Amino acid sequence: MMRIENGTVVGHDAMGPDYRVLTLKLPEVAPLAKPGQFIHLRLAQLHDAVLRRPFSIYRADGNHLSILYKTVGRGTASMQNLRLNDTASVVGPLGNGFPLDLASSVTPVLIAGGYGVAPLYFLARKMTRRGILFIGGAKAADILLADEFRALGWEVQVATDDGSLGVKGLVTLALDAWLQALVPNAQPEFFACGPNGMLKAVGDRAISGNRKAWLSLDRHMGCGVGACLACVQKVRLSGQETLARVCKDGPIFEARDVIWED
Amino acid sequence: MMRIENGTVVGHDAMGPDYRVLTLKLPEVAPLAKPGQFIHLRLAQLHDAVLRRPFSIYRADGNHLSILYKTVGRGTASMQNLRLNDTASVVGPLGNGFPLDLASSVTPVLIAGGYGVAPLYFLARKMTRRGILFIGGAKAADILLADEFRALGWEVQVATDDGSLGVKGLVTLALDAWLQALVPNAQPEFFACGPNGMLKAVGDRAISGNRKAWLSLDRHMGCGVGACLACVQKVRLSGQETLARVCKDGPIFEARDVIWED
Amino acid sequence: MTPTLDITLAGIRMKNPVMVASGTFGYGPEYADLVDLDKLGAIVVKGISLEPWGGNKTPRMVEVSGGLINAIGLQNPGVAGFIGKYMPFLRKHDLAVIVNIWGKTLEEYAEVAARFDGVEGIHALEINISCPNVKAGGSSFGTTLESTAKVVAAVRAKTKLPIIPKLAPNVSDIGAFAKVCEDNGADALSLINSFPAMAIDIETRRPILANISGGLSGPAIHPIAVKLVYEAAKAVKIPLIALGGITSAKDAIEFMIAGASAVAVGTANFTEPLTALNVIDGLRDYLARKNMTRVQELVRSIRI
Amino acid sequence: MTPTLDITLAGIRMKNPVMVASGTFGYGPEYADLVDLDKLGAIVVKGISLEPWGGNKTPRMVEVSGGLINAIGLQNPGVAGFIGKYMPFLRKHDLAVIVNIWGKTLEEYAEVAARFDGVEGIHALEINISCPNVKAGGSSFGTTLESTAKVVAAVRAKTKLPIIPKLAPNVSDIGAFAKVCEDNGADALSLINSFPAMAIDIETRRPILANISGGLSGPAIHPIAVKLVYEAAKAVKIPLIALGGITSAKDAIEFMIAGASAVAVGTANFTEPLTALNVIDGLRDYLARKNMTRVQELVRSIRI
Ligand SMILES: Cc1cc2nc3c(=O)[nH]c(=O)nc-3n(C[C@H](O)[C@H](O)[C@H](O)COP(=O)(O)OP(=O)(O)OC[C@H]3O[C@@H](n4cnc5c(N)ncnc54)[C@H](O)[C@@H]3O)c2cc1C
Ligand SMILES: Cc1cc2nc3c(=O)[nH]c(=O)nc-3n(C[C@H](O)[C@H](O)[C@H](O)COP(=O)(O)OP(=O)(O)OC[C@H]3O[C@@H](n4cnc5c(N)ncnc54)[C@H](O)[C@@H]3O)c2cc1C
Ligand SMILES: Cc1cc2nc3c(=O)[nH]c(=O)nc-3n(C[C@H](O)[C@H](O)[C@H](O)COP(=O)(O)O)c2cc1C
Ligand SMILES: Cc1cc2nc3c(=O)[nH]c(=O)nc-3n(C[C@H](O)[C@H](O)[C@H](O)COP(=O)(O)O)c2cc1C
Ligand code: FES
Ligand code: FES
Repeated sequence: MMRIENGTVVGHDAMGPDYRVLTLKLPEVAPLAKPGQFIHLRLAQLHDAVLRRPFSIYRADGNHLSILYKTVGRGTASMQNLRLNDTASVVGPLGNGFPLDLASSVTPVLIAGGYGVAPLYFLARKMTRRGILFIGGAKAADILLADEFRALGWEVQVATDDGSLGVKGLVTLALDAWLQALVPNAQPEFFACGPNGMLKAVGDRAISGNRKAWLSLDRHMGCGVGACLACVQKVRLSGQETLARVCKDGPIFEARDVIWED
Repeated sequence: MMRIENGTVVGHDAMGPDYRVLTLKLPEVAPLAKPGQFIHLRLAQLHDAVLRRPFSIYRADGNHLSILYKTVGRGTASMQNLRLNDTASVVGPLGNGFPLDLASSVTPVLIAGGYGVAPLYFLARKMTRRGILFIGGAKAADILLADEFRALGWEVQVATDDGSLGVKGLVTLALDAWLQALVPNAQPEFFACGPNGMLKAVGDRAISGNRKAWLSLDRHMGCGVGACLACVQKVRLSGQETLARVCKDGPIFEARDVIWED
Repeated sequence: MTPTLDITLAGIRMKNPVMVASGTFGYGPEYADLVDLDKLGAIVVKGISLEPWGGNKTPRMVEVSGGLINAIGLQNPGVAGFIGKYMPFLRKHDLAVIVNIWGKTLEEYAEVAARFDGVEGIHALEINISCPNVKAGGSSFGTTLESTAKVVAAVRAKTKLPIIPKLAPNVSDIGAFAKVCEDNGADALSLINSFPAMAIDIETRRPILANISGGLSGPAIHPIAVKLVYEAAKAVKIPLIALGGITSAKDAIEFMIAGASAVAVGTANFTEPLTALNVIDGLRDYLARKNMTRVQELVRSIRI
Repeated sequence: MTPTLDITLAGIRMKNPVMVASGTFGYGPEYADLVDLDKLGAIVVKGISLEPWGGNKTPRMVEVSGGLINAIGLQNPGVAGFIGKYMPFLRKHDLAVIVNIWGKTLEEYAEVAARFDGVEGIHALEINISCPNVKAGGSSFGTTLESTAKVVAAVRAKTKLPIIPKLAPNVSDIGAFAKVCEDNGADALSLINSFPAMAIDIETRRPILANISGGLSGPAIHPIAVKLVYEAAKAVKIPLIALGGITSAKDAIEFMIAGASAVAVGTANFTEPLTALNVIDGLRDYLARKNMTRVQELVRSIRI
């Protein structure tokens, strides 16, 4: 079930130099939100934009829903101008979301790149158990929410491209080291959100280790509700190749189902 | 000489319920401004508008230039959101302006409709002598600056369509009564800014009374600088019919030169 | 008195003249949480071909000033897939169902039409002879008078349903295309489809869309579409369904004044899913304000 | 190293490939207070006819989403008026002067061309066969291959100046029009002119423009123009001058990658008179960033 609703800005704060958290009052949408789902946001400030912008749900508390975003283009730039009491139209919650009912023997392993940590934090808050978060980024300023995860009782390992925080290199480096050291009967299950390269790398490890990996795909979107077929991803469903809609059938796919092309 | 300059908002105040005064710091444009000229304003807020919006210069004091505007459409609506320290691009001053060197025997008679009072106030402030202002509008709230004119020592006569201020009816009613009562050797010269109907009526009176009338025409504009030929008005120049550009050859025309077509 | 909005267009009864455009509203269920389908005049479903079709590679869509370019490539589940998967849902709703059809050959167009003839709950066929995104058929059919005539005649021969050719915008003389459709048995016309267009990534110097080019839709094309509708209305007597950049009742009313009997909302569904409903309300308010009692009074009412 | 921007296009030497488009920059003096003309590659002056011409009634222009519709109707002072009034000014400046010409008949086109042949300070003639706003000639010439060929050949016969037909956008196969111009002696092509378009005042139900319809220009048409330039570049070898909705260096660079050797800024002059200068600076910065030494490296550099 999705809704369309005008949200009122009730919070808009910087998170480090490059990211912001926008909190909207959305009494209809917020209570429906599940980790891994997203909203489709329209900005009155951006008169001439025909497309909404998709953002993962970072928090949903009562009537309030937050997203965590980075300014990359004109839509996100215009979002920066949103002030308290401004409104923005929201369609959501959209997409399938992460599976939440894990077998009790499973250890959740989250892998985040950049703002990909947003839906994973929502996931961690909704999970009854704890696990480990691997978080990567270009530099220290791209490593968000590590302390918040620790506060929830999660282990956190950090990797940055420039070595300014945690290990230097890709986040999969840290992941590989950890996997190597795993006890044989451990049952890690992966949940990843970040750039395609990272998702694919996580998926490869899951498949070769015979584990499950839930990947949150990032695709340019038109409608966001499954109508336009702009966002398709080649997948294998019950053995058959088909085109899934990332917005509706995803954005979360199990690694085995995804057929990566070039 | 015209300039293009980014103006910083240094004032933005309501004048009655329907009008606002926007004051920009324009160190290059403001000192060049003459009464009857206008500026062409671009609003960053209105991304998708390809045309600037023309506004008469209401005041020009040192580095500051003000316009007095009414919200009628999307451009003026977006202007309302301008806050202190915002910027707006200005091209100006544009157009010819009113003649300022009147024979000493001449009595200036200003006739204003709605925001048409803005350039006339600038004119009154720049004239060394005093005269009379006839100001008309739909209702009391459309009668602006009457007290300011009186403070400059001008006589002011008011007409409103609904009779909520001054005489009830068209401003030309008041004008006609005044003209009737004129001493024979009086030499009124008219300066008018307002709706076309009013301009034409003033022009007709001037021509039949063998007086001069300087009319400020209001035309939808493209370039504002004489390049696009969107704003033309049929005029008589040295006996010949021709198309004048309201933005460049005007906006002020002498009544005899204007050829009104339905 | 509340003005009445219901119309009968080419024999199709609709409670109002506002439809949602092919390719922008899926097959019905996609927007059903947000938009009460029973309030719409009609849905035109995404283009259907004989067999399932995969469409183009991604990226398939890019936003540009005042619109978007899409090159979906007509991905669809095929006639049987569509009927099986979506018609049960659509039959439960109170709105006209218009099926947009296409083929890679003349024979395929005819065959698709034949397959839909007599299917319960389908009110008309819209013939897409103008999709800029399928090379094998689509585009080329709609840009010559001869092939336009052939497709329309071929479909006409195979169905008793009302048929509605959807014209390409990139022609010099839309009136001639409208006329050739009318002469070959079209019951109404849809105009227009999106414009061939292209965007290039200046960093990579590659086209942004995998298909190189696509079709421009959205507010950018509205004034061009109004002109085309105005020209087509002068050329034919059959009713016109206008689309292209509608975002508000005002845009729709312009189309109707220019000559359209009905309108369809496309890209604006993405921007604001409630657009079609807003258009219906705005149209009703406008008619009331103008003291018109029936929406038909607006059609072709331009004053020159 | 600073990249070099100078080009020689159809024999016309320009210090950079950025021009201002016909009808949007007057005859030179109008914007001279704001824009240093000596920095522009070329000016294309407002369309000139044999005799002075009054153009259409007002309103002549209306703003729409992402652009404007104009129906100026080619008001101009005629050949003699233009030469007498504006050429002395233009000759004092260091930029190429391209005169946009039009006629109501084939003979008039030829005659205008003849009159400009040998006039000092004129570098080329742009032939407007595509103005949507003059019914007697303009539009119709540019939308059939036959009349396009005739106009180009007629002008070719009368001048030694480089000739640059300006193509209409509302055709199905721009490549064919480009080719027929090339075959009939065109030295370069300009594309594109504005699109036939229309806006209606829903309160009065009358067209907003006195001329009923006009030409759409501005950002709205840019993605369509890019596609047309890309197609024309595949069809001909002569250089292309691209225009349509340029507001930034990015828009210009897209055109050059798609196939244009030069670009012209039109409607954006009204929005932001410094656009052409910004495009020049942005183009230089881009080339430097991409390690290109000459602007020619960009032309037709699309990667498919
Ligand atoms: C399911 C999903 C969840 C997302 N969650 C977040 C999040 O939590 N925080 C966050 O900062 N960003 C998130 N993104 C990316 C976010 O949607 C883009 O950063 C945003 O759309 C950029 O808009 P723009 O106008 O600033 O950029 P522009 O580049 O100007 O946008 C142009 C067009 O491209 C699209 N686009 C550009 N970048 C992306 C991208 N990375 N993914 C999808 N579309 C893109 C825009 O939506 C728009 O249609 C998510 C994307 C998806 C698909
Ligand atoms: C020389 C001159 C001086 C002016 N001085 C003033 C002034 O001092 N105060 C003031 O409030 N207004 C003044 N106007 C009118 C002002 O330009 C319009 O109110 C304004 O352009 C409306 O813009 P919009 O986007 O709000 O309206 P919209 O209706 O959304 O505008 C659409 C288009 O129409 C044009 N337009 C609409 N109304 C007018 C109009 N009355 N005149 C010219 N173009 C119009 C706009 O510029 C725009 O291009 C003046 C006009 C001219 C020509
Ligand atoms: C994503 C997308 C998919 C489309 N698919 C189809 C289609 O399958 N068949 C068709 O005839 N038109 C299709 N169209 C064209 C629209 O129906 C419509 O003609 C066009 O978008 C112009 O209207 P608009 O500006 O309101 O969007 C599609 C348009 C878009 C944006
Ligand atoms: C007000 C106006 C007047 C124009 N006059 C002419 C003209 O006289 N001759 C011509 O060939 N094109 C004329 N054009 C078309 C432009 O030169 C250009 O082809 C078109 O506007 C598209 O470019 P743009 O989107 O950058 O404006 C005119 C355009 C405008 C807006
Ligand atoms: S964005 Fe439209 S189907 Fe996914
Ligand atoms: S507005 Fe362009 S000539 Fe006056």
